[in-house]
Amino acid sequence: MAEHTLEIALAAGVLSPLISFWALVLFGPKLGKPVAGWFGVVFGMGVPLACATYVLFGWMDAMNAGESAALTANAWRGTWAVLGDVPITIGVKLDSLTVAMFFMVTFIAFWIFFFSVGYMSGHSDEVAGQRKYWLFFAYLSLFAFSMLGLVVSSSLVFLFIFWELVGLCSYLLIGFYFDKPVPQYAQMKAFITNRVGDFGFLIGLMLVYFHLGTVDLDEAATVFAQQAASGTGIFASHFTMFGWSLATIMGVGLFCGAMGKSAQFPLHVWLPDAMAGPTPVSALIHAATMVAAGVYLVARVFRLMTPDALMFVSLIGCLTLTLMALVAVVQTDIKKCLAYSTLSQLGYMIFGLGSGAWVAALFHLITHAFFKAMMFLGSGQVIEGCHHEQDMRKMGGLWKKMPVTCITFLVGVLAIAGTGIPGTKIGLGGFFSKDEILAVSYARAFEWEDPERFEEEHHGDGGGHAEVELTKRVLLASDPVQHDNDHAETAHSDHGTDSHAAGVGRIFANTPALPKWMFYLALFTAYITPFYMMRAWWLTFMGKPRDDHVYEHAHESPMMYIPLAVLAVGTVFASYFLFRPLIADAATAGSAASLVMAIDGTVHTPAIMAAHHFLMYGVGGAFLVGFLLAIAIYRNGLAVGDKLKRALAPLHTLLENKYYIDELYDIVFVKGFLLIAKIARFVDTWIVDLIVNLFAAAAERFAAFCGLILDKHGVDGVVNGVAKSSRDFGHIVRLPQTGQIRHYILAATGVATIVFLCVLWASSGANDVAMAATTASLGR
Amino acid sequence: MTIGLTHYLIVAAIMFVAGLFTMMTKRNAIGILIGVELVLNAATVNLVAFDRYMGPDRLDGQITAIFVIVLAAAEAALAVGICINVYKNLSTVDVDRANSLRG
Amino acid sequence: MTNTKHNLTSCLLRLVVAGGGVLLFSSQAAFASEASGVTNAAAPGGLLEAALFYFVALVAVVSSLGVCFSKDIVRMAVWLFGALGSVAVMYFLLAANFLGAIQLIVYAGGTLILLVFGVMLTSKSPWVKFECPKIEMLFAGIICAALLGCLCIVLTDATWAGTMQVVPGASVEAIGKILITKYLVPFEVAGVLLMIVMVGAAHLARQDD
Amino acid sequence: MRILLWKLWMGYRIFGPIIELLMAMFRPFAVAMYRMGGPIVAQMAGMILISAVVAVCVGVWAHAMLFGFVDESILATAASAGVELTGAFSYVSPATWGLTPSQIAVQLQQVGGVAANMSGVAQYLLWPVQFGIVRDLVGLGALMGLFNIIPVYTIWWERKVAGRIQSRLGPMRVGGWHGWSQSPADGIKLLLKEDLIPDGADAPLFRLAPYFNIIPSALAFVALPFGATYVFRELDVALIFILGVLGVEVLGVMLAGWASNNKWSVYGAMREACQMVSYEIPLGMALLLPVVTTGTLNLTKIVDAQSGGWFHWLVFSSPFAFIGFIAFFVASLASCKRAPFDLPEAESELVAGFLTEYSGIRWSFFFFAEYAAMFVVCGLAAILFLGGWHSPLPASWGAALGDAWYARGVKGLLFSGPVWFVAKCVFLLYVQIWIRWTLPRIRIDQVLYACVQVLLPLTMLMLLGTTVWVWASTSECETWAMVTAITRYVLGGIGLMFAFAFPAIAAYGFYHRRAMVGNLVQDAMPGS
Repeated sequence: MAEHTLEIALAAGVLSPLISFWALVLFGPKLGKPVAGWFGVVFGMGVPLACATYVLFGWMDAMNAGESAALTANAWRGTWAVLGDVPITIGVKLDSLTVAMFFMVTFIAFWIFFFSVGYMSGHSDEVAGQRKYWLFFAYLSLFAFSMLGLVVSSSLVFLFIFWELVGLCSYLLIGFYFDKPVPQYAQMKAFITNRVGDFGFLIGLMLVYFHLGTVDLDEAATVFAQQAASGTGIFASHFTMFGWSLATIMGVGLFCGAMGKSAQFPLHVWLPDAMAGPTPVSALIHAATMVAAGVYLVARVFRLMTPDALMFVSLIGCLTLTLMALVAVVQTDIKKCLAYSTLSQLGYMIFGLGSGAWVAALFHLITHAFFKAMMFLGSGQVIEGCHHEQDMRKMGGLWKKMPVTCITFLVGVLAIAGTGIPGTKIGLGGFFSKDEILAVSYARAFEWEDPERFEEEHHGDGGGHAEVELTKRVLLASDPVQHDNDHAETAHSDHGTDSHAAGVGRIFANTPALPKWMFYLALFTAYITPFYMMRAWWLTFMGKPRDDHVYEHAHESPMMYIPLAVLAVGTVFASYFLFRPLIADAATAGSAASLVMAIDGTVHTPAIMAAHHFLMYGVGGAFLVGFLLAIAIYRNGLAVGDKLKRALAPLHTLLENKYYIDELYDIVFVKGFLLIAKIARFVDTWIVDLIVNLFAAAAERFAAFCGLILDKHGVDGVVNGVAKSSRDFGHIVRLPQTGQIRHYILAATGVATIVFLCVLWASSGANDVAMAATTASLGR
Repeated sequence: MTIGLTHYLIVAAIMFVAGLFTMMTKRNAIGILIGVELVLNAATVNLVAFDRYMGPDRLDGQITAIFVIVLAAAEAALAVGICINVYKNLSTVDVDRANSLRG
Repeated sequence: MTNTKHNLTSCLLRLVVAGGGVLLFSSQAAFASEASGVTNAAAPGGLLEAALFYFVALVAVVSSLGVCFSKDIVRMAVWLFGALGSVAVMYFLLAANFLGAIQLIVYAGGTLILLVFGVMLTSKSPWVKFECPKIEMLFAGIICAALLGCLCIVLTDATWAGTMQVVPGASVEAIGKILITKYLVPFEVAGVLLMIVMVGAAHLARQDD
Repeated sequence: MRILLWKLWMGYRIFGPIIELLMAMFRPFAVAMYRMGGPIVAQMAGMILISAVVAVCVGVWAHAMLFGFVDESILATAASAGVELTGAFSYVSPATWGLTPSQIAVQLQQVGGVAANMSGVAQYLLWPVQFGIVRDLVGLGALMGLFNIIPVYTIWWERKVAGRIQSRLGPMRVGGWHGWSQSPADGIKLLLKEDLIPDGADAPLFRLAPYFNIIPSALAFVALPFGATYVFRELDVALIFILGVLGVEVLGVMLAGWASNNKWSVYGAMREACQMVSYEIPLGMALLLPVVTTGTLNLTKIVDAQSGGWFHWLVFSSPFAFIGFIAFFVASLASCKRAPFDLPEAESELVAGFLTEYSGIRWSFFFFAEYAAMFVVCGLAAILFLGGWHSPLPASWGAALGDAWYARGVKGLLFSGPVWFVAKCVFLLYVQIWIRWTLPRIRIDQVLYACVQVLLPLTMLMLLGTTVWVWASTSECETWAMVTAITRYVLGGIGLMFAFAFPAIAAYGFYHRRAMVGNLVQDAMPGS
């Protein structure tokens, strides 16, 4: 294979959507309604998909031939600019993860573009007529460009640039129906919330720039590992915040970006609201790709994470996955329900990464992208077919009208629920990925108490297996600050095991039970997920029609269900055999030389085996439990559900209002400002004014007393005299203030000249003059 | 006949003073602008001359001169825009008439 | 017939002047070629350079004074062109070829046109003149003369701390390189500034609704 | 000093009248000569014109060859003496390296292959050519000559082409063969015309304005290379120097419009200012394409980068350069005030725009400037995009000829020389004229629209594309090299197609000219 061919193909795949964007912006109106859409499909995504396919096969060949490592090492990169001493690199990150992500994004996005042609043909004229049609595809193309750019960037700076571009596209697309108020607020909310996260990202980026001195991902990781080993650079800093060292803050900062984009717990509020955008956008951006960018970022900066930072990641992921799954249970809007499910699944991924399940989290990302995109498209189909009815309570029995949608949606439900036969290798995507995340977190929670034993098991047991190499941890050193503190306590330091003991981190070291609780929460959610998904499916497609009007209109169109079918097939087949090996391959480099440990769930160490056994009995049947529960409750419509709702009224209200987080933000941030303003106003009105008024009243009385007697006769004369003289003086003083710029210049130059003359005068002798002039001129 | 640094500096000084004089005595806003351009040019001549005679192997003077030229161009564009706006409001570019903010 | 005679001779004379301008310019360009690394027999400090410098300095000084003392704003602009053009030639003499060309493009081809354009847009009748009070002229004259005197005294007496060696002129490439390495941040800031100015100028020049 | 001034003054007092007297005597003499020589010239006119053109070509070629030879001699002699002279050599003053006639003779025999007995005269003839002042004088003469001849004959040619396009003959009477001396005759007429200055005009500015136009366009020739060694001054910033001096022309037009104290003139001036200030930007951006590709502002080096024949011309180097060339040509039309951008003059709307009040020689100065500027921008286009003075023939054919003196001659004439440069310029000039007499003038808002919304984004895009292209070409990747090669040949093929189609269509039109008269041309074209 010729050198750099794959990079060129990747670059072509990235640039083609950009060309499509410009072409649509410039010539969109001329292309007209269906043509602009097809143009977007072909150039915005068709070409990248072709490139991605080529790259995928090329990469597979290279992997089989054992050339992939060389290709990764030789991947093109150059210096874009040098800022200070730090080169700002630009380049292509060519490894299995990129290839897999690139293919996943292009494949899903292609079918969503395809779907959009059908979807927008009915929707585009709602706002600004034909104009919006091509604009939609232009935005989609720009999004594709930025997302693909994000995936292939090898430098953090370019990753950040594309990251922001992605955010911009999200903003533009959420508010696509800009004449309605809801999308406007939703787009602002998304944008502002993302900025909060990006601020953290920027802080992390600056720390990387200043302390690691490079912005290239690989180089940064190398430098980070070196600094960790030698305790220099960022590890030499004794700055701490919340008990975190600077290195941890760097990791947390970088993760903050992911928190915004992947909508993790405190910043998750924008994602459900973003469902106000067109459905293909929800499917593409807010389910499959953009939100996955955060997970991708965490995977990429995994090597820059300290154990403390990773624990934070894990905690955030765990909170998100549990809380959002519970909210999903009570949602009645079909898209909102999917949105909360997405949040929960993203929480799974982040939790997985935080627990060290690098492979499993990314694998889950890809499987999730397939089935969630498909479900969103299915919901789009339903909404479109039911005349923009989004309330599941008004649907029901749609399987007769929309068989393909119904079946594909069911496939998605099964996949997300993790359907499969426990103990075998038969199952849908979610079955493998979620199981692996849980297994790794189990191993992590229960085995890490005794890291030495874990180490022995990992190394001693699987010495012969090549795969064990994946699970290596080069360093488990914690922060040097931590190191110093613990040094006195843990005397044995020969093998670096003291730092192993501190591996959980400084804050979290005080809460050893935390990983276990997080594992239990994730386990619990594994039971909830099938329940709410089956609830959504059942309410929508099964049972009796609950609203005749909606039912009458329901229909499906081939333009829109072809992508559904394709993605369903992809969900069923492609994932485990295609993507799992690719990501496992990427894990070698992706987590090499990191301070934290990446654990491959398929490696059959005793710990992982134990986890698998536990899970097989613990959650193997979870999907059945959830399904049956959902069917039992909603079999005959909403009656049972309503009863339950009344029975659990407080809980239901809490969940229905999403834990009042939006209200909390409103109270703290919006109302807080208003409150401050009100307090200020109160102070002004009642205290300051009162004092002033009191003084005024007193003065008035006093003046009334004095004025008639003293003022008229004695004081006036004096005052008028003073006033007149001061007025005259004022006139004199005002004279130079002519308002004429030339007078000011005149005055300034005059003064400068006089000073100059004085200096010349003061320095006697030619040499002194010269010296004075020289120093004055040169500023020495 | 050797031309040294001082020669350039004196020419620049004359231009500088001429520019100042222009700024002091013109009532036309654009006239003042022309004076400013003259002053800036005098400054750049100084910069380049110092660069030539005093800066071995360094281009600081020339680069600074380039930035000055850039700033001067930007300033001229804005100032002409302001002049045109003043003209729109007052029907003249006489700076003596533009005294609404006078104290 | 007398009229035509006058025409013919004056035109021929002017053609000769134009040719002389070309010659002068070309001879100065000979120095400028030093910057491109070409060996040059007429080293700096030679007679031709001195002659050219004095000529250009004369033009610069006369033009500057013309700017000061002309009443008509368009004539001021023309005098300014004289000053700017001679400064450009001075840059060539100082082996700053790039700056010279930039000066021609930006000042003579851009800024000056803008100024004249501004004049045309803002004068009601061609010969409107605003005169400054005589007393101010007097003050300004005294101050400027004093300042110039001081400057000249200092400049002629000064001994400079530098090497006073004529350094070889830099090539365009060197300027370009230093501009995007050492001076990258100012360069970007200048770019942002130009952007802001563009927006600002467009805003100022908008039509009132 | 006073004595010197006094001497000068006295000299003028004495010689001034004598010169004027001589000129007054010369005038009837010239008329008589013209009356006598006129019939002869009229009969032989075609011959004279053609032979003059050939003579100019050969002269230019021989001139360039001669200079090149002397340069080589200096280099060779210096090398044999162990001194290394570097850099462009054509106008280096020989104060350090002067050759003696005998050294030249040696070089003639060694390098030129001239027999010893033949070099006797040549060595003394060649000796002065090595001195900068001699070269400058020769070059100055050539420059002034060119600067006079180019506008005069372009005007004549334009009138002929305009006539043909409008199905008439154009000037036919003055000078015989196709009215070839129409323009010189017009020039004499303009010289003799009264020099009017309108009442209320700003007289000094009115007089000054034409010089602001004509001197910059003459200055542009200073840095414009006609051949590898045939450049008056080789500047390292030649490109932006030319751009800068051409930009000064606007000032002349604006002053002319302003000083005329005429409404139409001011309108013309304002339009010129608007148009030029906007079009300089896309023009400059398009100029940057070759600069980015070759990495230099030196025109000679830019041409050197394009040597090797048709497919190595920069216009074919990338699709961006191809489109950029077209954008450059359009912007250059606007910067020369040529139709369809001739708004400053706009005879049908503004009488004659800024030229309204001008007459006589001043009026013709503007025209000289305009046509000279046309030539300069065509020259820039040829240098930057069309390979300058290199012929389209592959350089390897030239290399096969060897190195003898006659081979050099053939190479200078056929492969690389000023003749080719002039030919390319003349072709582009023809395209400009052709466009002027084919396209209608567009409105000022359309002009600005075309600049700001079409040309500017286009050139920016092309600049970006070229940058990426060049940057990609530095990667030394085989696949990319293949891509560039294919692009080069595809674009070159398209160009070649045009190059063959152009004369073919012209020949077809000429053959069917009778059928086309009185018809729309497209009715008479094949396939209609």
